[in-house]
Amino acid sequence: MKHRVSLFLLLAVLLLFFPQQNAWAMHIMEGFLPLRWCLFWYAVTLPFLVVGIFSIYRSVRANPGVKMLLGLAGAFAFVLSALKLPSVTGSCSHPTGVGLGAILFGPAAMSVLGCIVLLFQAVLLAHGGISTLGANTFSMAVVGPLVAYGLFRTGQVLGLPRGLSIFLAAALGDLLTYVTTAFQLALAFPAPDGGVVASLVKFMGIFAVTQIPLAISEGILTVIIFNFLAAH
Amino acid sequence: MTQFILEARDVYYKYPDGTEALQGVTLGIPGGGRVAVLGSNGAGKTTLFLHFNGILRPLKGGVFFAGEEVRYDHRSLMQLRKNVGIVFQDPDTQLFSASVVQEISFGPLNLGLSREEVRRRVEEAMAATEIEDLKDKPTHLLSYGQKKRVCIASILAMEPRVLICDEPTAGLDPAHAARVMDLFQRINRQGTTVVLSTHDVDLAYSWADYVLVMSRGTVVGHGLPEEVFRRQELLRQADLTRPWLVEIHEHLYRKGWLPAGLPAPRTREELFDLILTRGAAGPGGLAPVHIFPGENMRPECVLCIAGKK
Amino acid sequence: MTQFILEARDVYYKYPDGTEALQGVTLGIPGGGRVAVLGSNGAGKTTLFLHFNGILRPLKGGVFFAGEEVRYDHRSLMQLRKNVGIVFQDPDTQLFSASVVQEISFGPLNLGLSREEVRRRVEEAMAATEIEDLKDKPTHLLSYGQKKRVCIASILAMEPRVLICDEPTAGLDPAHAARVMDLFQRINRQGTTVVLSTHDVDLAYSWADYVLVMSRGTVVGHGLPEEVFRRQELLRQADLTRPWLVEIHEHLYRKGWLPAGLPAPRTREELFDLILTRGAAGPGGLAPVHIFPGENMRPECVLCIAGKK
Amino acid sequence: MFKIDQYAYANKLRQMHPGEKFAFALLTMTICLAAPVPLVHLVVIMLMAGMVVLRAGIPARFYCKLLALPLSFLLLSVLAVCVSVTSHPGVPVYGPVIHGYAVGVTLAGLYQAGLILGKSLAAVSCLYFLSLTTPVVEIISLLRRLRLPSLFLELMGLIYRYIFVVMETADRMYISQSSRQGYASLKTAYHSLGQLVSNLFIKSYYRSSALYTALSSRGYTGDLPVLDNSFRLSGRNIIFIFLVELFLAGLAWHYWRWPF
Repeated sequence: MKHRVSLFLLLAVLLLFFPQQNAWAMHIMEGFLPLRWCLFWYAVTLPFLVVGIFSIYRSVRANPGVKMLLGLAGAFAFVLSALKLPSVTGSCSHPTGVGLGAILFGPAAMSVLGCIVLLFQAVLLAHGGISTLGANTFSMAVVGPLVAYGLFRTGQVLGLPRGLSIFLAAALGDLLTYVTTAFQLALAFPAPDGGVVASLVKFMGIFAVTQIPLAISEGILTVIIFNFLAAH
Repeated sequence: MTQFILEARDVYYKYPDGTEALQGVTLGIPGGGRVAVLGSNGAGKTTLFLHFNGILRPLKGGVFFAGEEVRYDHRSLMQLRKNVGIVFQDPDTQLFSASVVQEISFGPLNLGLSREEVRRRVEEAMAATEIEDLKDKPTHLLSYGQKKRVCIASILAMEPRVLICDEPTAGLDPAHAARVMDLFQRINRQGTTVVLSTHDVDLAYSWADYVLVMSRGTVVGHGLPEEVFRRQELLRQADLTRPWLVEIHEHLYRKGWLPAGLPAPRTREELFDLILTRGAAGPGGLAPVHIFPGENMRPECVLCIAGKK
Repeated sequence: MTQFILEARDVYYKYPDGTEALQGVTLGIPGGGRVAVLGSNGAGKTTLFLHFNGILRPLKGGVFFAGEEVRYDHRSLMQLRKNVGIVFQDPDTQLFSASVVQEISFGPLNLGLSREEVRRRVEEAMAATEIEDLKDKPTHLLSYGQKKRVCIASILAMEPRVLICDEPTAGLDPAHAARVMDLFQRINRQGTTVVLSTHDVDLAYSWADYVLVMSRGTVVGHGLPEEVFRRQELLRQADLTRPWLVEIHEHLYRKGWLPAGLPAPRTREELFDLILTRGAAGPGGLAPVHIFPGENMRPECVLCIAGKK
Repeated sequence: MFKIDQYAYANKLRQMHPGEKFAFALLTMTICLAAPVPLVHLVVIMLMAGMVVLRAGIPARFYCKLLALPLSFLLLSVLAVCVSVTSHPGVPVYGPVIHGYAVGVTLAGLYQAGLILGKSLAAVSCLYFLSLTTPVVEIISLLRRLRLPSLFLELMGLIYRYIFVVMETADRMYISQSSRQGYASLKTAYHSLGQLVSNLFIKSYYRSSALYTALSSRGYTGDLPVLDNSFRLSGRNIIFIFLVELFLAGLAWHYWRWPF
């Protein structure tokens, strides 16, 4: 274990010299996953999208204005992810909006909106990709929102202070998104010695340094946003 | 150089999307003045203002505040933004806070002032813009004209030496527009330099004491309003029209109804006064004061009197 | 009653937030007319327009199209929206598609027309608004004025009998505003009733053939422009000013420089023409045509000739 | 606002049928992903660069910058792939030994990393070809012809349209805040950004209801039917695409496992 720690430190030092750290590193880029894993994650994500589309379809039937609301919400989510977030480490990064979106719109709608937003990030900003869209949608628009929404609801049920449950939902939703990404990468590229588990440790180690402060930043920001929203 | 509080010297700017917004702008804003920057949509007015506040940095050339070139380090920017305040065109994108008081205190608090000082400034700014009664209202429930005044108050509270206002009367009805222009008059009288952009030539002509005309990213003309607005070719080039007052005065004067040697009137009232008292006199001579028929007389009577004269 | 294509009879409306936007509005829009609805910010112009299109339903009173009261069932609404099109003030809240062609085709497709017919209408609307060259551009790369014309085209393509436009010239510089007004002139000449709201009295005076003045949720005056704009008390009440042309004409006429019996000029050109040809004639008599000194003469010469006259 | 988007509307391949561009990009990408053949990847990178720069007329400098964009993710991830930690002395590892564990790079790891690097760049080139030459509007029209759910596509269209509007609003808010010193320190920056985001959300909400009103006045009752631009299929292009894909597939087949 000790050795793992020293490896972690080694990589941490390496990363400090690395110029660009941002949340977009969480998107698996085009062509990075082998074809069979691309198809696998598309297949895994599809049911969630279908459920999301049907749930939206029902809402639009009841109130046609929901379509415009979701359109603006998706645009808002995209813009949010393009904002510069001042990070506690001093560098700049981008909020994911995973927690915020999940709490505001619910996880079902978020799967569809998230998928579209990720597609536009690939096409307009060259972050992520088409072949990896399934995998990225799964981590950012399925797992993240589900975790965030679940935590927020649990916090409400347990009677935690609202600020704390929002913070936990946003920060952990963010963090689990990244864990999922690391898991996807580890599955696709198991280490020759130690297999998937060793590989997972490596990927987590590399991204943890950047993602933990980011998750905290995003948690704080989400709490601030909800305070303002409550004031309006 | 020293009489200019703000200066741009050969400023070039190109937006990341490739639009060449400023192409060698050189101009000076006289301290304490009432300056109108005229130009059609897309002439570069807003881009220029963003340079005056240090939001944009020129690709080439320099911006000077009170004779000193703006360096783009933290301290220099703090200093500049404290002294130059911008009111943007769309009030909706400027108001964030839940209440008017919070909104106005945003700028002063960022300057790191004490709570008492901030409170004093907020109250003063609200008094100047006559919005004390809106104090606790949420900003999104205000009318357009009220929002506009809250925006101006939020800049005034920073007590800038130069107040820049982008299209202050756009979207306002005549009565509200007049109130806003009155407010600028008062602010200017207290020593603040006021710069505003507009495409309303009548408004600029009546209000400003110095006029800059922009077209396609450069300054194509500047000077006193009565000089600038006489240059038809310049106005045409900048897609502007001539102010009513200038046109009508010129026509009356050409026709011989108004004497030469008098300055062109700057307001409607001045013009009508001129017509009333000076009209139809010989060139240069003093016009006799007519006994003017009152508003309540029937038009025929007016005609008879006028006809007999 | 039958001469009105749109009518509101004693319409009351209150927004869910409690704002009483319309308080007993009764008015009629003459078919085939060019109607300007004037009023300050918050007078209720936009709320009224939303009633004409069936978006809002009056709490009390009724809206009539072509003499028939609007019922708020699906068929009646579709019928109304087919015949009455609204161009909203902010193009960004109206354009939902990034493609100009898609945007314009949306309305006609909702009318259940065939694809060929829709394509024909889209092309006609683009030709009428002179935006054929924008066909391949996305709406987010268009200028404000271009977006505005796309909005107008998207309504024109529905071939409505009444075209309503909310503040068509707000935010446009004089050159672009003139182009938009020209467009409305052409649309009207083809038989479409055009209604627009504005607080630009000069524009309304020059363009409209019927004027409605609103203030605080009611209609406070209506009639021919030359009548309405003579009523100073009415304009003051509605926070409006008098048009330049009316003021200057009245002053010149009172002074006796312009003869009576002639209609007030409706455009700048008409006024200047009047000054040139009719000025200083006796009451009622035909003015002699003066040989007018050209623009190139020195002012002194002009004065001499004019003075000697 | 986004350079890629601007080029999509103004490039020399704008009038080519979007279906042809779409098929060309996706088929090539699939071959790249399926074939672990560095030569194929290299050929595709060159081919796409040629198509984008020479045929579509995108400036080479801009294209190079774009290619460098994903490098930070790529290098990080590739590092994770090729660095191994092992306690088995048999595996040749180049790197320091810490407490009996060798931390370093194996030859196989290095090869795998190189392969991923090439493959990713090739796939990214295909993505760039599509996004630099084909406007999003046309891609959505194409997906409509491919019978994707219309609700999904309508949402795509709305989101795409309003990304630009919301972005501009956010931009203006940011400028207005920074002109009032809103981002002068970390504390005020968090405060300002929080205000910005919540305000942006509220604005977006109001905008959505204004949009609903405007569309209702044009007869909206739940569907957003639109007319698509029509393009002409070109026989020459189809043959070209067919031949290129055939060539790439053949190359992949022949050099499978090359050079080891």
